[in-house]
Amino acid sequence: MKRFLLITLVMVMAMGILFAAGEQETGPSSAMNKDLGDEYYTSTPGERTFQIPMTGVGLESATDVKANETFSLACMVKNATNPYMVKILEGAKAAAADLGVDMVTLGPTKADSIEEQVRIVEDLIQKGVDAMILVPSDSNGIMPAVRKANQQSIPIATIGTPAAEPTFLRTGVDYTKTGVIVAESVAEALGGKGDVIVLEGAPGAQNGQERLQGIKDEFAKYPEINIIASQTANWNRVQGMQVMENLLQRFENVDAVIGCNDEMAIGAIQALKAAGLSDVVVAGFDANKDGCLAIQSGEMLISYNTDPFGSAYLATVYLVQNLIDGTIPPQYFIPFPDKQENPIIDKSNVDVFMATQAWWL
Amino acid sequence: MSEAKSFKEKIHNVPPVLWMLITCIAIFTILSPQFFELSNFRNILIQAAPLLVVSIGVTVVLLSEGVDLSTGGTISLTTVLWITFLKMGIPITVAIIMTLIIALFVGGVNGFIVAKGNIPPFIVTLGMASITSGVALVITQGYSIYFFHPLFSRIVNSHLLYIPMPIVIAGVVFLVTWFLLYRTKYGAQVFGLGGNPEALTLGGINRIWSVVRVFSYSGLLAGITGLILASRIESGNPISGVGWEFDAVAATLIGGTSFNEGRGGIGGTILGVLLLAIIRNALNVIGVSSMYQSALIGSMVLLAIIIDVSMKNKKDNRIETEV
Amino acid sequence: MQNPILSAQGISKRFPGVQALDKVDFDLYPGEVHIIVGENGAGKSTLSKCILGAYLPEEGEIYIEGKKVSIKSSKDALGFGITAVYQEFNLIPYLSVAQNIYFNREFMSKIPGMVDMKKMHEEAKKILSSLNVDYIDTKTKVKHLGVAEKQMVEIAKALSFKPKIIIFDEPTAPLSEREIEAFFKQIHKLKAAGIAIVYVSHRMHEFDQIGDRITVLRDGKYIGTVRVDSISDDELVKMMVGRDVSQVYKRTENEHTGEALRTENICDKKGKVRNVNITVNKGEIVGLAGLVGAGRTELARLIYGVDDIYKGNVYIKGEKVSVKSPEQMVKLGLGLLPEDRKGLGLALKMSVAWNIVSVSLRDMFPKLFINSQKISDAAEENIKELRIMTPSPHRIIKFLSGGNQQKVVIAKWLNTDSDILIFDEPTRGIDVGAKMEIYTLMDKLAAEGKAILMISSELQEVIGLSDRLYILHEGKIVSESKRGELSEEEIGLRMLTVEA
Amino acid sequence: MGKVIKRLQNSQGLLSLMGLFILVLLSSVFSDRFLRVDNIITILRQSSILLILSVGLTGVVITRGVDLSISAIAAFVGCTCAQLLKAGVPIFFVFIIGIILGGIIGLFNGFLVGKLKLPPFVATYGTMMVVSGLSLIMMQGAVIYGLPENFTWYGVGYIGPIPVPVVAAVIIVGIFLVLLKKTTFGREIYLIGSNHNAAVYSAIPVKKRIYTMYSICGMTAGVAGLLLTARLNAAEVAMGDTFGLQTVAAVVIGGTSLLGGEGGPVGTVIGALILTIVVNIMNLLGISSYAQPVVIGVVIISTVYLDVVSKQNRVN
Repeated sequence: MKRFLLITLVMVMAMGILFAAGEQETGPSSAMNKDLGDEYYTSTPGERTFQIPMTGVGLESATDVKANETFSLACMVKNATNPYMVKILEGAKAAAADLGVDMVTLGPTKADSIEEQVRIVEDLIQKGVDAMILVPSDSNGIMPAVRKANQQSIPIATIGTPAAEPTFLRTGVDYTKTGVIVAESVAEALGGKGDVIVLEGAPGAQNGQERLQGIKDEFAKYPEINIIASQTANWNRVQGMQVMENLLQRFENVDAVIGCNDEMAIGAIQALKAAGLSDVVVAGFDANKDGCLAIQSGEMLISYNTDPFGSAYLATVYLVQNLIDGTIPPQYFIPFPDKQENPIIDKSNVDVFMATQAWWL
Repeated sequence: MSEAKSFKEKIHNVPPVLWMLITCIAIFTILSPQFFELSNFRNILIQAAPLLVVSIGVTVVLLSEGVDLSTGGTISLTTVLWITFLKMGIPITVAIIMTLIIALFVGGVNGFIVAKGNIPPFIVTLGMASITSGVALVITQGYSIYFFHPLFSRIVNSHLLYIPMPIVIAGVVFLVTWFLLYRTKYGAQVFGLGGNPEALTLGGINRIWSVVRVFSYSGLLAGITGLILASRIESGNPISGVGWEFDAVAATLIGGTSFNEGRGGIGGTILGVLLLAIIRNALNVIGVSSMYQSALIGSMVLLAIIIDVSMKNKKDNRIETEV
Repeated sequence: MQNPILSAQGISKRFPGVQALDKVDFDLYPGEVHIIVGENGAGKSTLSKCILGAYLPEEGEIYIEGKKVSIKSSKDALGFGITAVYQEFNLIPYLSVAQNIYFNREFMSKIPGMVDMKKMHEEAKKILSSLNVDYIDTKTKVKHLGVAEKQMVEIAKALSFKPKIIIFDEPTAPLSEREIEAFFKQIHKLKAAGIAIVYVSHRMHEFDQIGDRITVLRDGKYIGTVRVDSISDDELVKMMVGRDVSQVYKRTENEHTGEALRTENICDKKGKVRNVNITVNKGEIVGLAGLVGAGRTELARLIYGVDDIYKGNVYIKGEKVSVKSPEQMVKLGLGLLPEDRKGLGLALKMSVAWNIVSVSLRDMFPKLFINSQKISDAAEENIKELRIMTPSPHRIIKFLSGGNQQKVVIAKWLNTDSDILIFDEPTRGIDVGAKMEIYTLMDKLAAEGKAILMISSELQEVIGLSDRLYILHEGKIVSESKRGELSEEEIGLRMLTVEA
Repeated sequence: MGKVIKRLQNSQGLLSLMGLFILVLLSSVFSDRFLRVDNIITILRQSSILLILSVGLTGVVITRGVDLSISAIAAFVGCTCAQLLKAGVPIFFVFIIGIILGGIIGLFNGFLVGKLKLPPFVATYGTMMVVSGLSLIMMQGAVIYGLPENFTWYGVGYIGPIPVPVVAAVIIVGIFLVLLKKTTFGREIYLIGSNHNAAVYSAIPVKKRIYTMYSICGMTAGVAGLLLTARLNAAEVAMGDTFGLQTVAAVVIGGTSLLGGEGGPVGTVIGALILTIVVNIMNLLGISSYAQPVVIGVVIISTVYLDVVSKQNRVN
């Protein structure tokens, strides 16, 4: 046993030394975006003051841009199981078809695996794509891959979760901000006081954590609003329902539930219905079909349209524009949908949204 | 024994996975010109390195007639612990050693419970996977924690004599394991555990410690994998190891190591890992949509194992007739 | 004469329900081969295990070279220079021959922790060549060796300890005749080198060739120690079984009416069974003798449909059948009681009752649903009929003695309406009393008109019970004889060679 | 009375039953909400689908196998059937098709294990990947919502005060109890698991039984998938992921040995309840969802440890 310990210890040491050995690599190159100045990156998300090269939102998205040669693009999302992610892929494909370019759509086979995402980007570089749309599972985790792409001067657009260092473009929504907006509406509906339950996204998922942060930050402004429980339900309707069922056993009084996506919110609604509670305020995110139906029927208060389809469409258009003539977007983060597109869905606009702006059929 | 027969023998002894590997490379090359490029093979090797490290540990466990499903959890935990230690300002070498010792300990606990209570390793390591990944989540509170150290890029991007560092690390692990397995008495004990535990007791060996050694080695290698992964994603991610345990077991089985009698070895595992890495890489390079990838990879894994098992059965019959 | 190197006095060992050893004396001199005989269950293995430190006797003393010692583990035994070659091999399949010989005693090289493989192979080679088996490559994995070669590796392993005493437990059981001869040469060599040998066996014809003295045990009791050259086989058997052989094998006279089972030139794929023609008639017990490896069990497996027939035909009650599976053969009225009771005959985790009904279950309950009471009743009946010693039909069968387990295997088939039964080594590893009961039962079955094919290594058993006897040698039938036609010696000779 | 005690002592599930009892006791001490009727109904409802999956698995584990693909089968069947429902196929046929579909996939597993002699672990893992891949291809990432109400009744409805899935689970457990303990098929399954070779020599058609057992396991997975879909009023590819290896844990906690030949559905019921109650009480106590897997892991290991050790003691 002693000798075995010795051997392992030596191995541990050797690994330490091995890791510490080797040559220094030159730092990450960001040659592409060098000359754009600070304000390009620091521009805060807000109301857009410029025109974007596309019209419409959701499935109505369209553009006048046409590619002058068949560029090869790729779109990589976090997983292939979540309809939200699949809509991003569809948006990218639709845009590619409209623009006349090739689009490869990929995602890790193990849902949300950042390491596999890095691998996929490496493989795409190997494949020789001209530009990429990424939905990183994690801002920092994706960086090594982003740096490699930068070295090859492949422009990268991110949707939702950005890479830790600015890339060619970031679009989609700012998760923290969506959290703030929805929480604000819920606080308003509660009259500034009440007990709230939050259903979080998958553990380890950055976008979920950011959204949660936004919600917490906003509620911190209301001393009489308590987040009585905040539990993960893995973005998933089943778990949303089960967690909610359990929480209802624990708490006599619940005034509001925020699901960090509509799926979990709907799961919660099902649990609430089963428990015979009908006056609980429920809010969600993404404005997916069931979410909208729930808003229509009054079961849900509000959702935030995060338009995966349109976001991917926009990202594709910007990338192709850049490939055609080197156009740089006016700012690094172009939020989409922004106030112009009216992303906050409640009873007042849900019918219009479902008729003309939805990202689903 | 004539020359001709020994050649035939050699052909028979080539692990089936090698044929599969060659076939796959041929098919993928036809399907995509970018696949058969030196830079892509280098890419594949670098990508395969972490899986190889953890699979070697799992192979050792399988040779001892165990199974380790906790490696994924250990990997997640290691990435988180290492980065947490670094954030606390602990010097990097010390942090590495501390992290690896914890990984070793996790494996040791697995082994101890398995051997002491005679509990199926399947369920013990399953429970341990739940515990370790839970601890990783508790430490990070669900976030992925970011830290940068210049060593990270050295681990993933630098070269030693033109060989990329991840491959060097995997190579070192392979060689060390090879020596441990085939040149020390501990290695002989691994085969003993798998092939004839009775012989171990008669040889005056404490079976419990043997099992503990085997599992802690697997834990250690999962830890090293975690370090490579953390360097690759420059962060501690509480879900980074999800699914690795199954990949490692699959690679090992594809490589010809079987669940009983201590048959197999780490050489085959290299081939198994390469096969998995090549399939994944090629599907991406060819641009097969992720929708189809899961089903394709699953079928390939099944096919590889069906071929391996049926060829082994045939071979067994052949040997029996020669007796 | 010298002093004994080992002397055991008044050794007693109890197991739950059995007095395995009852005040047994035993002594051993350097350079002698001391045979321990006794029927199965007489305590032979228990005695050797006590000497080896695997069991701790409750009573009695062991002296080594005159000093009283206490042997608590195999490690202690090795310290006193005692080692063993086990009946069940203790080799590790995927290690090389050299690694197996020096398992956990590897030669260390100068680099700490590393094994000096070169030296290990050299030393292993030396031992193997001293045994005249240089053809075994020390680098081969044991898995790929034949049974005899494995045996040699076991012996080499034992010798590598440089022992003073080696215990052999049924060493020739897995060997072919040629290999046995070579093996005996090794024994003589070891004797000449002054090593004391304990030789546990029941193969009486071997004793003259190698033994010096014989100690007889019966039912755990010490019966006596005799010199090999001073006792006849009959006397020895009498010592072993405690009564006359003629009483043991009693057969009822009955008529053999019509053919029940017949094979026509059947062969298997591996060449272990070649063109075998046998016939078993109703009401007849047919013996099938032959050495281990002669193809007896393989033949049974072919007829029973476990293995695929390569060539030839099987006729059941005169009708040709194409053998597909045991299910089909059972439907046709054939049953097989396998040789390896624990491995093939019984579900050890399950109760006596479930084991008893395992074959007949679907006949008892053709409508899928079972009735536990009916099963218990059926089992009770069998238990009573066969005098199976068990506290209840629900006892887990693992805890029954070998003889009772074998009775359960028989009971399994009594519940079916099989009229052809193949008994493969029906009395292996069970005590004398149970043996007699099983013989009586077989006789009764034959009298009822069932056809029985009995495979056995115990010659007396075959001779005593069979109406007709086939002898199998290397997969071929070399002799067919009626009851009493051949003497034991003649049969023994025919088992070994084709001529004579 | 003495007979009952004796039988209990011999029963494999005694320890897990005690574990369950202690767990319930502790839970009711820790939280006064635990023993309320609606909480108990919640627990039953939550455990019902896990239970249906695990009971099917129990049969396979008794043959000394394992089936890692059941949650993938459930998801696949759920997705397929949701599409069929959307296409207007009558509910009755959808149920039949779903169960048959599950059975076919199970049969494929049985073929890999029984005929090709693959280790069940890896064979069913491969099937899992293939089946979930097929679901992905079929669904193209979509989620199907808004199923007919007479279908969702099977998931959310009540029969008297008892939720329908609970009733379904009870019926299926009952069927398995009879199947495994009271039929020739069941006893042969135990024999096969206890000693595969002895089963061959006892003229049991081992391969056929293995095919059948895996098929039945696939069918129950199909039923679980249908009920899950009805309960969610939706079908998506990842809906089985929640159950994953929990099913194996439930079976093993319930005292069914991975080495085959022992255990049974009753133990699995206890196992599934233990797992569900542990999560329920942690939620009632407000334990962070990050810490929950740690507790679950400890529960799994310690329950199985105690179970195995007590069995060994009983033997000695």
